[in-house]
Amino acid sequence: MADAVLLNVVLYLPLLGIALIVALPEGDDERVRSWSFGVMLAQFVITAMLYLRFDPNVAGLQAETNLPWIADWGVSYRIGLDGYNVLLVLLTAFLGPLVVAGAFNAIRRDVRLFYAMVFFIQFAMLGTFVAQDLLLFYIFWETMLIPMFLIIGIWGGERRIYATLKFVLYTAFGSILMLAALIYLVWSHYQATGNLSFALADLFGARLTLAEQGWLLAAFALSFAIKVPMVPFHTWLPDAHVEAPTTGSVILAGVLLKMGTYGFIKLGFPLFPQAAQLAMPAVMALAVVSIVYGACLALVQTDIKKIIAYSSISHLGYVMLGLASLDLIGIQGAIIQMVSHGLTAAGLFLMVGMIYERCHTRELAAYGGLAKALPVYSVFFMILTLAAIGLPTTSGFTGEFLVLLGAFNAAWPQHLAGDSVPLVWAVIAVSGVVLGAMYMLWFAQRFLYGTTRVPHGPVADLNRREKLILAALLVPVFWIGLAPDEPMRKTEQAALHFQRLVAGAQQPDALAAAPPPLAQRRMEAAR
Amino acid sequence: MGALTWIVVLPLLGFLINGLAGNALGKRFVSVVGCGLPIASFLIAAACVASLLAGGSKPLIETAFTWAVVGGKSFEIAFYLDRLSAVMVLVVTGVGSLIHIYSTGYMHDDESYARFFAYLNLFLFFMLLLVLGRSMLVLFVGWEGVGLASYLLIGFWFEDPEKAAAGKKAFITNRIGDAGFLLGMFLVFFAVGTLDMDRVNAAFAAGVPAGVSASVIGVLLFVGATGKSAQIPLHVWLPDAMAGPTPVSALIHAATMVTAGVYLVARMSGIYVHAETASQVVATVGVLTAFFAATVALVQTDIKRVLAYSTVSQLGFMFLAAGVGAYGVAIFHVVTHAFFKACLFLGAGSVIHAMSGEQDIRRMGGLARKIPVTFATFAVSTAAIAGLPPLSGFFSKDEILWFAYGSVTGGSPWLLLLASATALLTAFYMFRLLWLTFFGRPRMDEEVAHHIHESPWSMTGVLVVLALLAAFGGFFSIPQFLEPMLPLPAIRPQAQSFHGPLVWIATGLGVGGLLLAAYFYGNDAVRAAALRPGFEPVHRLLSGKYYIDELYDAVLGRPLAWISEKVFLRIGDRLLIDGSLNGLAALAERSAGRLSKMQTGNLHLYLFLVLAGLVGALIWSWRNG
Amino acid sequence: MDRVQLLIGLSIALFSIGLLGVIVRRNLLVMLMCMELMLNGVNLSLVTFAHQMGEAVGAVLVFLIFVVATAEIAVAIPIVLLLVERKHSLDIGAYNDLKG
Amino acid sequence: MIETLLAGLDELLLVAFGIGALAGALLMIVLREPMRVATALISTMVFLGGIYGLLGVHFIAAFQVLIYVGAVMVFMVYVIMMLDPRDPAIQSRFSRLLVPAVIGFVILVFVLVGAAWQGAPEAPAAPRETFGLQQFAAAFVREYWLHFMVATVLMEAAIVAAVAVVKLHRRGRG
Repeated sequence: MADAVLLNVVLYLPLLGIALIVALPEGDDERVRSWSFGVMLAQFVITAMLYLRFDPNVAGLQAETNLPWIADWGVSYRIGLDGYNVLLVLLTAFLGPLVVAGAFNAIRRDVRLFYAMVFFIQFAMLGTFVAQDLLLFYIFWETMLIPMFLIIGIWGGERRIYATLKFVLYTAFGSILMLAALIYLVWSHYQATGNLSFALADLFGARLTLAEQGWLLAAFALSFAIKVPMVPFHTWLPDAHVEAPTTGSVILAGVLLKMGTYGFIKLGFPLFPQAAQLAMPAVMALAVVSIVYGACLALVQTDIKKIIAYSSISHLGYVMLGLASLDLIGIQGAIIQMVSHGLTAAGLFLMVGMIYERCHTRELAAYGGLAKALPVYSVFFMILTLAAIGLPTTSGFTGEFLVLLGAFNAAWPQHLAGDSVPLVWAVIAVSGVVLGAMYMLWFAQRFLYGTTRVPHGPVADLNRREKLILAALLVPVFWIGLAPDEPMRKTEQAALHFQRLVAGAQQPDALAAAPPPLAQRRMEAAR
Repeated sequence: MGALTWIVVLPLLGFLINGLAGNALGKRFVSVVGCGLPIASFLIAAACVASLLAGGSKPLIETAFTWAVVGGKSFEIAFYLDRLSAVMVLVVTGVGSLIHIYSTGYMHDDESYARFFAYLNLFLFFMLLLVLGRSMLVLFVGWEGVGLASYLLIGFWFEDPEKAAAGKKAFITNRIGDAGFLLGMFLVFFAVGTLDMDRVNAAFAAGVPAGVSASVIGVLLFVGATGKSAQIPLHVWLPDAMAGPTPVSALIHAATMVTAGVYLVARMSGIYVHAETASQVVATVGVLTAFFAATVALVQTDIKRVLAYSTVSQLGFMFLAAGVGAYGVAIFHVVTHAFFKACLFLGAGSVIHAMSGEQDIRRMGGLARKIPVTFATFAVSTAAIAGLPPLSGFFSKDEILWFAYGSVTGGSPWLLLLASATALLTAFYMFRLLWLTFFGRPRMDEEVAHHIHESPWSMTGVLVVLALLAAFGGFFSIPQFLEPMLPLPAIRPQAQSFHGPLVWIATGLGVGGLLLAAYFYGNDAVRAAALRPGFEPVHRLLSGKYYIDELYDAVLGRPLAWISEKVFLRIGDRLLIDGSLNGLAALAERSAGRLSKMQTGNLHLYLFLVLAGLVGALIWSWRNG
Repeated sequence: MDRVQLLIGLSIALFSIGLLGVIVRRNLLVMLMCMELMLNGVNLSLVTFAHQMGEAVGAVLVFLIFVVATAEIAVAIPIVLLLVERKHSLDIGAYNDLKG
Repeated sequence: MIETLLAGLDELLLVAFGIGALAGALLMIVLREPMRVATALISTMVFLGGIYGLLGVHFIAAFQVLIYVGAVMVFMVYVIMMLDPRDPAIQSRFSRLLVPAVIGFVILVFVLVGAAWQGAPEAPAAPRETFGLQQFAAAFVREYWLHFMVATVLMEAAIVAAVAVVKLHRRGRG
């Protein structure tokens, strides 16, 4: 009960934060910054408490709040923590203070509005993660768009309008389809059982024909795939990243992209297990294509932010690969990889922001030899880079290793059974490790090594605030890298749940027992 | 924490102290921490080995913590000390400590002194993880970690783009191998359900598990080994890696890291004994690499590059031994090679130090009397690598030749022939190096010649110790020491009688190489110079290292960049995806433009349309009642 | 012809005349008043049905329509004032800013 | 006798009021001056109020007169007086769409009336007791309180909006 209250406090603290900074007098930017930071920090502390109190052995929801909301439609206000979201909630709350602190210097215009937007998006993201009701999830999901739109659109770079439009159109397009699918799902569940409910727990057992599942999964999956983003729905991401202010990029890479993969693991696949099973080879193929394609494109970019953006596509491909493996190790790895990418990509974008504040360009060719000019910066950058390409002892390794192990573990028996396609994908994915090293080291080499070239230089090395931000970021990077046991135990029940729902779904028998298509039932009802 | 853990952790402490606070602490403190902790590691390791032997060779196992538990399978961070890892850990910490001490002299005037020692300690930490890890996972952590340390140390002087590029090349090439290693590891995990190598070996001892093939695993793991140990086709990084400071070349690219591949094969011998094909691949690649690298070494003019190719060649020898089943012999050569090659590299460092940074042997000569200690130790080590008895190299190389010919598991005359030719070439190019560097007429500038001086005692002392080890190291009979866990293969019956002659052949090869080198390069290399015009194309091919770098660039590097840039970015992203989207957007805009003509702005018309619509709808609904 | 039919007919007539007025008259204020007439027509039908069925729903709706109508006129009048301020005309023909 | 006469009177009055309302509405279309149009509308409204009264829903009748005639139309009249509605710019009374609109109007009436006649519900045998203010109030408080509140909010928003628009108007002028 106390936990439930705490979770609500965590969720609504950002709104309180908005109220606080709006109440502050205009022009007092310093106070806006420090108060925002304080609220975010408080949020993180409470979330950390919740995380510590989270019992890894319980399979269902914890810290649950379940109140009727729109009772007539079966919509409830239901939030809670489970293995799927506990790490992501922690990640979101953890990045909050860092995001706020990272923008202390960069944002000089409309500071109050800016932090209000950061709080707003924090609220929406947390809400999306903790929502256990489909409609509630959808509302939070859509709400996220608004502050992101504003953050990029107001504080963004030169082509910000183009970038925001692309971002919003892409995501909104996916969302509309998801909304339609969601309503259809609830409706047909209601038709079949007479229980009108948007609660996820009820819908997991919804009985649908394979064709229905296929269409619904396609609608959900499109929405999520755009958010991930998976090739070929990815082109909004580099533009959005390049035009977004640092904070926007950090939130985007740190948490927002995880919405897509979270959607897949929490909703997309478990809601439509039979169709998901059949779709897995395609998902796997797309995931591997994303890995390779993102890496290849990262190799030829000349804009620092674009390199990291394309690397994100590649890294999130690993997450999808882990999910598609349907192997417990792979699923666990996918969850860890989500968190890991959140940390490293957020860190790299923060660091790009730091150098951009100093040198006012993101053109890679303008830089060189920063290791000499900015040694501390370079050390942090190198560590984060290496964490991103999955060097052992960092979180990236844990994620990639488990994902690849899981993918291989799932593919080899199929290979023995005569189907070598998954094995080929797994092997290509492993080779993605090489590509990752290529683009990241190529990047680091041109950026950090060679003759020293610092635009608008000489510039100061990192100050204390920046060092603290990055040092704080490295703590979980190494924590997950060195001792992933603790976080992985918290997610294990969820991974088992996912595996049981998706991999355990009966394929052919279920078909016979499934109810007839909706149209037919409606005709019968009409008679 | 147990003793094994301390062995590993101490260098890490050194890394943290020197890395975080080094610049503030002063060079003396950095030296004490940087050298003291590895030495402490060495002492603890020695004590552990002693207790291992006292305890009847029962392996010492120490579990540090559980890394992760997934689906009932647990990944543990555990350390494991048996005879094999005992040998490796002593070499790593022992030679490692010596090289640390040497570095205090060599790097004395470098502005990044603390950073250098931090990296060296970091390397040692990962190397110890590699050799002491019980699980393949820990081994892999060390495996990648030493790659990282090597990357950082090769690119230590990162202002020079060429050196940074060399570091990158090393890392990426290693990663290619690592991908193979990963796949092999996954397959092992699938087959056995654990990555603990003692358990894996035990499982394979009971027969190859269902569903996997030992040879596939063996080849995959060997792909990893080719990356780390610079075998064909992934050997390209090692010569470039000589861009790093010389002690680094000695420690990483000669004595320890590059032998990790050999260690891996020996460690996983439980798999390789079932994998005939894989073993053949190992032996073949090994002997080809040995021969190929030796030919390239013939014409190199950079003192460190000659040594680098010689390292590649010697590693080939080790794999040859491992490939024919003589794992103990391979490890034996690892050890002796660590001694003499470390000594050679450090000696080269001393030469470079004396020559004010000059590395080209064409501009050396006549150094023997000016830097006598360096010369003496260098000469001893050269003789050792050439295989002159009774120096250490003779013993290990002789055994390799013997098993390459005689082993029932893959030994053949062809292997012997190639290996012998390589041994001859090795002796030849090493003595060529010795001659050009230390004998003959000095060919350097006046100014350089004026500055030539013997290195400080911290460097020469280390050289002397290593030279002694290189001279007498052959008397530690490692194969016998390892026999209980890595039994040597039986000898083919028809080869039995050949052992005696082979000793003479091996000696003859070494002496022959020496004499040939003396003939061609004595008297200021006039004979070699005279020979050269007749072999111009061959010489160019060898100097160009068979143009393998260029080949890779043309076959892999450029196509990748081309596909990424031209196909994926231009056609995929910009044309297909964004193009179709922008096309859609443009279409919408155009049609919207046309539709907007309907908006006359006349309110009455709108309202009339409302009326018309209303009427229409009513009529329609009336009709369809 | 019974009473209900009569009243419904009247309500239809009022609504239609209102609509006709909105379409054909050019004076902004007259158009507004015609809209009021349409609302009145609807009100009448609601009251008639409520009366016939003997239920209060229709009346409640009528009441709410009163509120809406009042609100509408309260907002509309200032807007008209603003528009006239800008164009100096009540002729709806002057307001074709939305022309595409 | 007198009862039937009274009932007949009732019916007669209803028809008379209806004709009055219809006449007012038609006048609204044809009259040129906005003030006269307003007068016609007011008369229509009053007639409608009479019809409501005859139907027995007195409070609606009262509201009709109070709110529509008393508030809305007075407001309207004020504006007409304020704006000098004899706008010389208005050349013709009717838009160019007069003919098609009239045709549409005729069809609409035809269709609607036809629909109403065809689908008219069977009148209950005996019209139930007309509800009074009491039932109305009770229904309001018990069932429709939320709607009422929403309407209130709307009203409030409208007032705020009106004030805002006027303020804008002032600022624009000043």
